[in-house]
Amino acid sequence: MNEQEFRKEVAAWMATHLVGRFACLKHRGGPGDEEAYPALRKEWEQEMASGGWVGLGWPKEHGGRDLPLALQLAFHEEYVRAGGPGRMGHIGETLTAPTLIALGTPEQQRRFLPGIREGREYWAQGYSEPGAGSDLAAISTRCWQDEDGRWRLQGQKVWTSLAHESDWIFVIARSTPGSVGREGLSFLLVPLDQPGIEIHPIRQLTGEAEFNSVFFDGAVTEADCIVGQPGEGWKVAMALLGFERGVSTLGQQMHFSHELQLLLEVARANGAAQDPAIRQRIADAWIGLQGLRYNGLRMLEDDTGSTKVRPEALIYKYAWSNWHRDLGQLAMDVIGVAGDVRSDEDAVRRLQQVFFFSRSDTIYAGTNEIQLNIISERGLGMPRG
Amino acid sequence: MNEQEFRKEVAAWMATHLVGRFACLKHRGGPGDEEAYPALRKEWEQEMASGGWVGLGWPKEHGGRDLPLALQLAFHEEYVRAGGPGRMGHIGETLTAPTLIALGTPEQQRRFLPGIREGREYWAQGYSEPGAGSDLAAISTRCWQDEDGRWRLQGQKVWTSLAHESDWIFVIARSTPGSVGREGLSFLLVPLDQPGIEIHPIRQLTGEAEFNSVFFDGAVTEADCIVGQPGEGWKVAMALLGFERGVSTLGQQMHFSHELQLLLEVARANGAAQDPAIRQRIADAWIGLQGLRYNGLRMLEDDTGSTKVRPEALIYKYAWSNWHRDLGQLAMDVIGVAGDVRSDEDAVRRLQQVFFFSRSDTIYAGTNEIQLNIISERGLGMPRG
Amino acid sequence: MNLTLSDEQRALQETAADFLAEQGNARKDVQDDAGLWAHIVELGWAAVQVPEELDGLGLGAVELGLLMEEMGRRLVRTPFFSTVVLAQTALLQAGSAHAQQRCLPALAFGAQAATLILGPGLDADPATLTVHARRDGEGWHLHGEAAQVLDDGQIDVAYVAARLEGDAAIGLFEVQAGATGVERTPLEVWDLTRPQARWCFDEVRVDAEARVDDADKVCAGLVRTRVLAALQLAAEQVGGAAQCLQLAVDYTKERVQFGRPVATFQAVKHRVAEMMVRMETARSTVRGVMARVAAAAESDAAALDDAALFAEVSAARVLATEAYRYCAQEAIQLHGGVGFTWEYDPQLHFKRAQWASQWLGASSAWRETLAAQLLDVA
Amino acid sequence: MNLTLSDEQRALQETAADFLAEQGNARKDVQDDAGLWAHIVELGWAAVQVPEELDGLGLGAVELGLLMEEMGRRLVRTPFFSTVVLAQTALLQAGSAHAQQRCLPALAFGAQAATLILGPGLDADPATLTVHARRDGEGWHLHGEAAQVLDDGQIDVAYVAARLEGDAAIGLFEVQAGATGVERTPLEVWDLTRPQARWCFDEVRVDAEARVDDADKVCAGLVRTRVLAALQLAAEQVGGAAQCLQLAVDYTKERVQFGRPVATFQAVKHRVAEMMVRMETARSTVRGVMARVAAAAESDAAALDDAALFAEVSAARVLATEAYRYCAQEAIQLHGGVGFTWEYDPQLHFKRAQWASQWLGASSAWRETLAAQLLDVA
Repeated sequence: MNEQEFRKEVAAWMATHLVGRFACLKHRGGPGDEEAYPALRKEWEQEMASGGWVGLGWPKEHGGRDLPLALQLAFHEEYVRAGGPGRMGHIGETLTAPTLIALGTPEQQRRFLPGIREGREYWAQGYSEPGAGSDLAAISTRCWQDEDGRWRLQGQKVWTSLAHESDWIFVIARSTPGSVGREGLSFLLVPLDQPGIEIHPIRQLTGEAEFNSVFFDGAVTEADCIVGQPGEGWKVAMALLGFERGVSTLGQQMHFSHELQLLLEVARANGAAQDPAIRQRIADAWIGLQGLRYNGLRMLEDDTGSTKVRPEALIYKYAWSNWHRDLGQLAMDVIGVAGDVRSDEDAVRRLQQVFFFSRSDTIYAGTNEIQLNIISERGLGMPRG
Repeated sequence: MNEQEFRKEVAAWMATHLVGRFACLKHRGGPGDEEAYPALRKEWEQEMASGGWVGLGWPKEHGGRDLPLALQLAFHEEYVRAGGPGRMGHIGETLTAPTLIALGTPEQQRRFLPGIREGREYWAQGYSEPGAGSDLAAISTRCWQDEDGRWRLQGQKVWTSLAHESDWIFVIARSTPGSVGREGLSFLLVPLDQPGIEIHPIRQLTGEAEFNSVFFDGAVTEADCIVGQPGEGWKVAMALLGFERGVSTLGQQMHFSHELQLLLEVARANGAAQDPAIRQRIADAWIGLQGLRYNGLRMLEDDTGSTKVRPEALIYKYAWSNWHRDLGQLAMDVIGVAGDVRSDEDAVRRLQQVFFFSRSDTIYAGTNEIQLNIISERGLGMPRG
Repeated sequence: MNLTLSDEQRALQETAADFLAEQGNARKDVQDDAGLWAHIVELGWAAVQVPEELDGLGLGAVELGLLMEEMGRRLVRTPFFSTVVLAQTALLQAGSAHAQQRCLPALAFGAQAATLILGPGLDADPATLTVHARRDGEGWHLHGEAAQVLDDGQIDVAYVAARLEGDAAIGLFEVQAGATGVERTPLEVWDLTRPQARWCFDEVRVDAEARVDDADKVCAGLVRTRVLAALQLAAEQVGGAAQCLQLAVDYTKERVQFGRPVATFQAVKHRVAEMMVRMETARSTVRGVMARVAAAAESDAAALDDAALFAEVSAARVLATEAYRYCAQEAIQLHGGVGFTWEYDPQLHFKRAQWASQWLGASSAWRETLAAQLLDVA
Repeated sequence: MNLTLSDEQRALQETAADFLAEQGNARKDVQDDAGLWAHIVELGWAAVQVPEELDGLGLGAVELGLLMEEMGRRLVRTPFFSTVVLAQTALLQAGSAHAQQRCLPALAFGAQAATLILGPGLDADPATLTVHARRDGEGWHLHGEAAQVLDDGQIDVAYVAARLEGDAAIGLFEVQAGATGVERTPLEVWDLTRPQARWCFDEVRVDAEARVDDADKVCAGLVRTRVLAALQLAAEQVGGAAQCLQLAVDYTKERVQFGRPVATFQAVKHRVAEMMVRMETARSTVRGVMARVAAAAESDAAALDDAALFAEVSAARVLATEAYRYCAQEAIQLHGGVGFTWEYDPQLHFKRAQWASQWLGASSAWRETLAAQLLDVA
């Protein structure tokens, strides 16, 4: 399919569907704004599903469209350009589904993929724990099998985004008592709506709560809700983290570009655009975004057959999270004293969210410090400390 | 003595003595410019000695003037303000002499202090080794006593500033065979002009060579040329490093201030002063210099009786060396394309020296990395790695 | 110049540190604020810079700065900043002798809490003032709106800089918070420790006595007020930065990751060291400039002219602003996941640091004015 | 847009890397330079961007950029940059068809080495030009001085942008290095790999044929030359930054301090990681912009207008400038004491990085022009 035509098709669909009752969703949702219209955004997921826009990269036998990377990227770009809201189904579509397609049983695929593709079932991610922030190997949530084979869980996960809006959670837990590190972990699929699970919101610095603590107190899931073999959870988790760095992160740059446009608007409107120091920093922000963009495009380079480390992939998380954090600071400096007050203006409100919420960017999914360790060890062969 | 009067006295003396054949020395010498007029600068040291300006802080019984800190500081400020040249006798006056006064024998004091005070004998510092840059405990230069008691040395010291212009060197060497770390070191005073010593210039990135490697091949010194007991060298060396952070470093800020003035001149002359980005950076440089200055003044606060760490002293080396390095970069950005060419203009030449030579500031006397270790451990009680 | 603190100054500092460690209220209920403020007044802190002849303690910038540093550390939420650092300073610098005698004792002894209204962000440039005054017989009518005023709801009075209609001049007016025509609307702010309100003046009538400025010095006096307030704000910023550093050090010593305390990682050690370098440099500068300002105030001969005062304060202010922003950001980062939560203190400092970076002039504006001094004269 | 290199491009890159690892000459004797240049010409590298109809290889920005990256890594000291990146590009962008046919083949096959003279630091703004041309019958007289010209002593010819007297226009003139009235004075430069000379023009007489520009496109063409040359310089900067990173990694793995390799210290690991982040971001951007420029050159439809080209190149250029300066500085620091010596390579890159940051526009100038595009239009 021709990319230009495909882009037009996406744009046309968005123009005719992100209207009416969905119009208020434009540019809403996403990290820092997840509390905006969650119910309506689930309906929007179903609207997208009926338009055929979920599972673009999945294989056809699993109900996907098997589109090449370039078109997946084009979709994300056009989606964001049109103001498409933050995706409620993101974790299911881009983490659970690829994991099940790669490593799940045929039964698991039949059971779970349709609910994800059709926007009926929503997923949360159970990785981090209070004692194991950036250190997955320190997981202490336990799981074991009852006599009937059903799995039980005991422990606590934190930083589970949108758990209170989700139906299922995938959990990495320790199945071999006494095991340490990467050994003895299992990867389970667990329904959230049950007596053994309590979800407590974590109030973040903005005062809102889009993360949760999830407490498992003898929570239960069926015997066949394990991905991979018992004890192989680390392998599954690592595979899943690989999918996380996939093509959908490129759509992120369109969000960033939108935020930068808002910043330019505010600067023009309030006169900050005349401040030479601000001008230099705005130019740098634009330049940094091009760096992220070309870095992302380089990730799409074909290197079939090569086993080399992809430096551009290795640096990406660190690069974007710090860029985004700096953008937030720049935005507040552009807004000036008025930034003290929670704003009703769309542009200012969004930029304030960026400033405060981007504080988490350099922490979750591997802190800056962990990222630099990984870059130096995998990218440059520096010895492990 | 009244400080204002004292300052006037210094200024008057400088105005009447830094003239004639000494006039060419104004603002010359010092780190990065040590190759300027070394012989004439030694004569200048003798001129200063006859004026009574050497050993201001030494006790009177050792030929000093026992002036309070505030007046010593005032002297350094007025000296630099008047364009006083970089001091050839610096190491002897501020390192060797205080060490001997505190820890030397009466014989050593009688033997060495007059030569220093009168500008007749010059000293070099033998600390760093090729295998022990910022790690004094890793010293491998050996020393031992002949049957007649004389000390012999074998090994290599590096980064000895002005060794080729000096008469004596103090050396820390390993006197207990097989000892490691801080144990078994001795602190020796060694004459440089002897067959057992070779001095090789180290060509630095500017193409000049104000540092040297000093090779000891059975070099010899008298039995009584040891400070402290054999094996106590570490204690002596640490005491000496304490003197190094003394009041004379405050004169350094006057040099910095002079350099910043040159930078302002160049910026005004070539139009860089109109560039808003440069203006912000120049303001920051000035601000940073005030930070150094007030930090230095805080070091002079009286805290008699307190055993607290002095944070301002702990951070000072790191703060000034990074400020100075940034000043060099700013200077080159102000100078622009013309900075490519070795300049004959005094201001531009000096600023080019700052740019290139300040690369060593963050390396010698404890690299940035070592400084940050020390600050975190001593200043904040962070655990040793 | 001697930066050594006197025994009295040390004692004041220690009292403040101890008292506020106990009573500092960023985490306390808003209901407790009035009690804290009363206690602070009782301790005499609101009287430090009021001259002895007006029943104050007659102390100076150094003492006030020591208090501000400790209050910044504990994120104290009282009308101290607006009453003492803003309103008192404005009266001292721009007020008539008569007004000083009438108003300062009440502010020094807590009979009144006050705020100051200048241009946005406390800009003292007359062109930025948004309130106008029209003469009406012996009195005045005030009209206009101040979009963001520091006002914690306990303010009794505002000192309002207003442009005089039909005249290029400006005046400083005392307006009761409850006066007819004054409408105060609390704003939903990010930094809850620094409450703000919008003040609308709808033809507010005040009498002749309410004009408190000395017409000959009001313009320069308000500029000087702004500079002196910025120096005190810098002290507060240093206190906040110091507390961020303390929080980061304490947390990383306790938190275990990869089987060892986070504080043992060299990268973490270097980050807290860098925080310390910036904070202590700012602290040295703030204290030094305060000593200089205090010395100048005591001796006419050593008095700082406006340009020199501005330059010195710009150094203190920019170093403090940047140190506080840096330390607050790093404190969040070094806390990892919990640094991002409402329950841990770094976010409180992060918001205060942002607030402080914008009021009384952003760093880039201070730098540009300083650059003009350094570069644009012959 | 696809950034994947073709097999031919990969082969060119590998050849260049291998050849220059062997022959790169920053540490070799100046006498060897002529031989290296001859060898480079033999490999066809000087012909890459010359169109096939002029006997060139007809390749584009991507291939030239790959070569520049490798040359930057090895700090090659030849007239390649001045001949190919400057002079050829100027002829391609601003030259008349006739002049292109006459001059480019000689530059492509090493019959001549050339340089380009614009304003200081290769500024293309006509107001900055320091050479003037006066019509004299059919020919011209050139007069003036260019203070710093890239000129390694092997240059045969310069293309000189000169202001036409009595006319607002400018012309591009071919001047033989040995022409009567041309005085070249080598300068004592810090970066010895990028030699410079002062060129004085004392009533230099050239004939009509020597005016090589197309008058309709000379102004825009020289601006475009500058932008395209900056992109190639960015590629060279990326190569230099990559080498600095390599030097730092290699050295810290070998160097032992405190009983262990320096590379095991976390602070050191984080510093090299930070170098890698900046270098690879710059590399991604330089390669991406080159692919975009190359694609635009092949298809008129996708052609970049001047503003878009400028914006894209500004990103590549600023990222590369800052990455190279940062990496060179860090390479010195991570080498400790020896990083400061003549004998170790970091200083060579440090000087080149400084040189490169000033020519063809400093970062702040690129940013300001970009900011005008972003902010000053409606």
